[in-house]
Amino acid sequence: MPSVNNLLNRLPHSAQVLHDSQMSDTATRRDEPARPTAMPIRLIDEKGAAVRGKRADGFEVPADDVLLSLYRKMVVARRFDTQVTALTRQGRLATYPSALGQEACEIAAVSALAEDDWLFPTYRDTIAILTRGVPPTQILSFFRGDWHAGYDSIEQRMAPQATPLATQALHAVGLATAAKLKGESTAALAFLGDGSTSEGDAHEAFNFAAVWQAPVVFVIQNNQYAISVPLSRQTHARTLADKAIGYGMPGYYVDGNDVAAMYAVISAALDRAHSGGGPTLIEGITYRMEAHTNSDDPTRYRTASETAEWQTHDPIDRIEKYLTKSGTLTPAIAEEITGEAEALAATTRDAMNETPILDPLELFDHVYENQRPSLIEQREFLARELASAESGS
Amino acid sequence: MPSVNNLLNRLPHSAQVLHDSQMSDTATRRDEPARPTAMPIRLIDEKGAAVRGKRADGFEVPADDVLLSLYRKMVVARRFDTQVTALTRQGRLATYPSALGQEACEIAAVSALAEDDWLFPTYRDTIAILTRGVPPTQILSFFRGDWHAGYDSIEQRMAPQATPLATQALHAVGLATAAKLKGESTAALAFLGDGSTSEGDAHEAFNFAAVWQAPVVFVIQNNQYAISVPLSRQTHARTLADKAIGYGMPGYYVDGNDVAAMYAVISAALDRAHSGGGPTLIEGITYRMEAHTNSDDPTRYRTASETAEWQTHDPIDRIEKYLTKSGTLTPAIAEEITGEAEALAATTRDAMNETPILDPLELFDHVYENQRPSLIEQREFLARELASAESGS
Amino acid sequence: MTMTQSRPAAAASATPITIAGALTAALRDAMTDDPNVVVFGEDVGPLGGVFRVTDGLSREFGDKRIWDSPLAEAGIVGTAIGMAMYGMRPVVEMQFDAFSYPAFEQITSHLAKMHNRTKGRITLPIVVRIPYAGGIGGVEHHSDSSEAYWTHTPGLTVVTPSNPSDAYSMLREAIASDDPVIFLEPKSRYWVKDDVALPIHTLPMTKAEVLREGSDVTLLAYGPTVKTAMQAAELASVEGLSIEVIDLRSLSPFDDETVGASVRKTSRAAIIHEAAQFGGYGAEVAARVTERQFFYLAAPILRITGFDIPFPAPKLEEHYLPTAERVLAALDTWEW
Amino acid sequence: MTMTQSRPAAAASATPITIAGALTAALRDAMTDDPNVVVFGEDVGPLGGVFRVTDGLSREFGDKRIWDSPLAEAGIVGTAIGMAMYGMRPVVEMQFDAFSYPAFEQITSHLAKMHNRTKGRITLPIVVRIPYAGGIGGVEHHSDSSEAYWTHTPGLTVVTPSNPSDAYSMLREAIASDDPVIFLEPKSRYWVKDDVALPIHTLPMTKAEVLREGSDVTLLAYGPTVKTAMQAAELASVEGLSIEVIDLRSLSPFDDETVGASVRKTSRAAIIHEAAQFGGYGAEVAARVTERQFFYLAAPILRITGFDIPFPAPKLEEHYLPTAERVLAALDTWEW
Ligand SMILES: Cc1ncc(C[n+]2csc(CCOP(=O)(O)OP(=O)(O)O)c2C)c(N)n1
Ligand SMILES: Cc1ncc(C[n+]2csc(CCOP(=O)(O)OP(=O)(O)O)c2C)c(N)n1
Ligand SMILES: [Mg+2]
Ligand SMILES: [Mg+2]
Repeated sequence: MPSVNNLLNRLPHSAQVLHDSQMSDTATRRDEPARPTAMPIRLIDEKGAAVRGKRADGFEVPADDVLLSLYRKMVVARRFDTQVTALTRQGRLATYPSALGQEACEIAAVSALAEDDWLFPTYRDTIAILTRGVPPTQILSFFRGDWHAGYDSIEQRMAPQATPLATQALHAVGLATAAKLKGESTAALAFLGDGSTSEGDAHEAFNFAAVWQAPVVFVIQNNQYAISVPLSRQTHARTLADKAIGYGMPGYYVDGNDVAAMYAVISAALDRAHSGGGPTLIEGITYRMEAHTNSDDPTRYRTASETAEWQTHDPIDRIEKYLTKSGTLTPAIAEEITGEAEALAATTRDAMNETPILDPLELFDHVYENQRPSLIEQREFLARELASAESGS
Repeated sequence: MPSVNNLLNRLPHSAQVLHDSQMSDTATRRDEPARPTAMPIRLIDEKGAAVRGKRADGFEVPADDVLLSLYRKMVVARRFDTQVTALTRQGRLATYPSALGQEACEIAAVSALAEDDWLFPTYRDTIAILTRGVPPTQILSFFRGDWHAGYDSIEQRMAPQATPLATQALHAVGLATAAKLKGESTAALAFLGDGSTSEGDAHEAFNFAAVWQAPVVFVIQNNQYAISVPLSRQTHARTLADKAIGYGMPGYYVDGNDVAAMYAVISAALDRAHSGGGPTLIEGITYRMEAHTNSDDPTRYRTASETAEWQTHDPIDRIEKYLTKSGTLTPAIAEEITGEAEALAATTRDAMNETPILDPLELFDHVYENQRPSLIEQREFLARELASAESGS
Repeated sequence: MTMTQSRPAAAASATPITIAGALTAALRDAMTDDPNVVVFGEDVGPLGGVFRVTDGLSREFGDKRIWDSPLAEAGIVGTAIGMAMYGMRPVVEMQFDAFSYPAFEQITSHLAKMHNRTKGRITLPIVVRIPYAGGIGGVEHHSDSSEAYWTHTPGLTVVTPSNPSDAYSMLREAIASDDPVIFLEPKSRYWVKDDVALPIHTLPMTKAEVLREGSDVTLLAYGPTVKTAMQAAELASVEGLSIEVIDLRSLSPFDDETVGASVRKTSRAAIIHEAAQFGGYGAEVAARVTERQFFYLAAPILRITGFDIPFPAPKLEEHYLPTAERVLAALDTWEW
Repeated sequence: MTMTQSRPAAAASATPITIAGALTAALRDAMTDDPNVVVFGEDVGPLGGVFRVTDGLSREFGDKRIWDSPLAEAGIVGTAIGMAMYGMRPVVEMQFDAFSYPAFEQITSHLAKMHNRTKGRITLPIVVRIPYAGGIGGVEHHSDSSEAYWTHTPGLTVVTPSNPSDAYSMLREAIASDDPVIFLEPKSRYWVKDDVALPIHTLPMTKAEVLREGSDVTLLAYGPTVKTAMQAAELASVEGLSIEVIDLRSLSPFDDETVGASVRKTSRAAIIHEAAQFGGYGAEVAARVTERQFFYLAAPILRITGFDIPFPAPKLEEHYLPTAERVLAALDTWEW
């Protein structure tokens, strides 16, 4: 059983560094964790061509069947996302933070996970949860406002979607550490937004993960904005991936609209996690094409031309081009995928057009595992009130 | 008037980085902030010899008169520190966290400050406050337990000593930013311990400082322990100074027992701060020779031989050797300094042997600037209680 | 909403204004009057805040006076403290109630204590604006009522307006105060309109206000529940019950005088709030009013509050929030 | 300290043990019984914690079961939550009361709410140990009583032992509970000794205990003030006043039954705590007991508490802390 405090590859204690003033400047450099590259790692460019050489940083384009599967999921997920945005505009949901434009990050991450791995999503990552197999109604009951969490976290190995920013990153580190302590190979993957990296909890999560060498992968979806606030007001660093250096963990700066690159880098990080290699920090450069949520007004803080420009870097476009060129994506398959996407959209519409039956008395039933008398009293109070409203009407 | 959000030297927006896949790997590298060196910067070694070349990282040994002044303050401060530790053992003070062994960091930092600059000290940094000119009684009233803060923070331009770890770093950033907004050249210097860098507030302070380009200098005194917890349980990074990279600010890894190096690096950082160059993160490698506080038992977590080993890197020894060799430190001057130190120790003893007269009713007088009726009532309650105890006895 | 008699009748230039609009006006006027007033927080700049309370100020004053900070609440409060130490008067925004919790240590251990620990040498004239409470169908963490955490913390002043006039006047007073003020904005009431002529000075922010006079019961409310109390009073009057409604306005300090006088007159009182009941603000109100007026009370002080559960999801919040009907039903439980 | 009649007389093997020692024993036994129990926090490893509550456990169980975490309280609670999601039962330590504040968001927004938001699918069997309150001459931030912050937060269970037997029994029960428990340890009482035979099972941790029977007044106390209450009762008995002393033990839930029965008997009650009075735990006690027992009460419930000021510096804390004399003086303010 590995020890949480058995630190691998520790540097010589700084005391020792001090002792030997004859030491050469490089003598203390060890095999350092991978540092983020100068340019974002990219495997497939906007024209659908494979990228090799330095820009690929040693990573390889995944096989066509893997890419086709990623493509399929992205298309389906996007259709779902636009459907949910539409339903929200129609008032079916209380709110919906769209991931339109971020499909490469979302789908790559969730597809790279092993079955036993855990995902720690935010409010932004609904399509990742969908892609991992949760039925739309269960996911959307949160945004519809039925209850706070709609799917079975334990069964699905996915935490409820986190709203308080960066808090979930610590949960991921804890869970990964527990797995490590139990000698199991489960890893955890936590999504974070660019803005969330400013929170103290993000720092504590990165640091605990590195010190405990927890099998966790942090995927920062740098979609350029935290609501209205651009990245330049969030950090002065060259990249968010550079933060990895300050924790002594590997960091990767990746083209987040390139699903091949995201998948390759995240898979490698998960491999490392599964085999005791500790945590990884990955930044995917992407863009939120939609408003922050339906109640946001992006015209107040960004230009239409900026959004249009990003449209040319669409994550689905380029993989579509690549797979079409390679002959893997045939018109027949494309049609089949569209059919799948439309079917899901229809199911989702139908599900959201139903009015859920909610029991207000359930409000009192889950506050504690050990129910307390005062809550039973309050439950009875509400029951009486509901009954008298019923009889009164 | 400079704008807080007018970000200097911003990198090209990551969107642009994405656009041009033809860009070479190095094209996006700008003039990056100084990165921490491989070995701690050192200007004077343990034998009292000047260090040149790479190890000095371009810094130069300060002039002899500066060094002599630093030496004098270190000797006086150490005498004060040992005196206070002794008084604490005798029960005169409630607690005292000694800075024995950390004099180079403490004195270099406080000596590098301009008169208008602000210092944000922790409980550990009593000797820095002393060296900046606060009378012993005013400083020690905190540790004696008279009141929470004993000196006039506004007049002295020093915040009260902070106990909640890393919180003061944010105050320093705020104050420095206010000065910048007002167009004044005031800078702030915040001390932090190695352990405190793990707190979320440290991260937020570093990040706000970098984004706002605040004129602030963070001096981390890496004394190897947070109470009993060694640095290896606090970070997995090569150095704490490396954290600077993740914030896009200059970082310096310095021999914290070399007062010349600490003074040179901090002075340069303050120069930068005074002239609009933004924040700096400095790590000084040092060692706490005493227990964490008088109620700590270091034998539980470190060996006597480790402490003895560090004794050979004593910060006063080497500067003494250097100045003696150079002829600047004559026996006469040494004697004079000892006299000064002993005089201060005597004053301190005398002061702490007096019993302060405290007015319990003052407890109610400073909670608010606008006094409220309920506190006047409570004050009267205590006044009556005190009066009846008096008359009862 | 019936306005109090003590509030001046709308002047000739009175125009309809919302609570949000009144807050914007207060910020604008304070920023105009004093160059040391600065505003920062998450999305308060070009966006104007998620509730648009800072709408237009960024264009008007520029980014040396109002700007978007990095996304970190401890950082926001912590840097505000440093700025105040250097003579500024920061007004910061926590985007939603529950997102003030990361700043809890900075607020309780520093903001609240700095004046006391330095014997007043350092004053922290800081306003922490917090949109609070429910009623807008927000998902989890967007509807908390956090007032009891702040009111239990010595050193803080905690106030909450319930109408546009007070929103303006109290925010101006909070910004002008040399004590740190937690300024709770009832988010479900942001869009309530009154005819108001700005600038307006209402009662001092530390005073409660009798909004409606009555002789049988004193209903104490604040922020979002003031409307509930007024509705209940209206309904009750039909049944011949005369209810006095007091808008507490200031949660810390508590206006013992105004409330005491009312309770001595009516001999019955109830307090209404959205927060959970256990250890909620109503506990202090009930305890202190009982302590002081015990022999005037004909019945125990009632607390009509949220249940002792986390704030519900949007579709269930109607069952949680105190309503006028629930208030009246509660008054019925007294033996009369 | 007079022990209650309901506690079994010390068995043959009873030995003198402190609260700190009893807590250590409880941790040791829980760790022995269940491999999922892990302990971490600041300095809990080789040092054994600054109060030595984890003394020796690191040597005994090794660093896979108990270890020093990085110095960050949100990190400690946040990672404990993740561990609990994977089947562990973490017991974490906040080094001093005020240093739990950085963890406030993790505690209120996650630890307290996870069970509810997942309809019980995720349980968080986590114990957050917090040494609290004053009386040890600690410098600022080392003597806070934070209980009211936690008891107002639905989803948390909050308990506090006042003697070695309860320290052992309640900590075992807290660790065994599937609900998150804030376990408040009265730091000024760590070194109080009783003769106890471990392991011991006292009352369930959610029940209050009548420590001393009496007929004239009910004194409610918890943690550090239980001793104060017992002393006051002793002094009062000399003057012929018969005081019943109840150790609340559980702050949330509150044992209405035990307290109600006592107050109906005595018709007078007072609550003693160190925390500031305004919005303190005593407010809830006074409010709820008054609500339920109003017509049995001969006088308002008294709150004998700290003042509404930040906890004083060491040399002045004696004037802040409630004493037996202050309790008796307060009882004298009642009209009898
Ligand atoms: C602790 C906390 N503070 C503030 C908020 C309000 N808020 C919700 S989303 C958001 C922006 C988040 O930006 P980012 O992390 O980049 O994620 P994105 O929404 O872009 O995916 C803010 C400020 C919150 N949810 N939690
Ligand atoms: C927020 C907070 N958590 C915990 C503590 C308790 N504590 C006081 S000093 C200390 C260790 C600090 O270590 P470091 O930052 O390295 O400073 P040093 O004492 O070595 O100078 C701890 C844990 C505290 N004061 N504040
Ligand atoms: Mg973002
Ligand atoms: Mg240290």
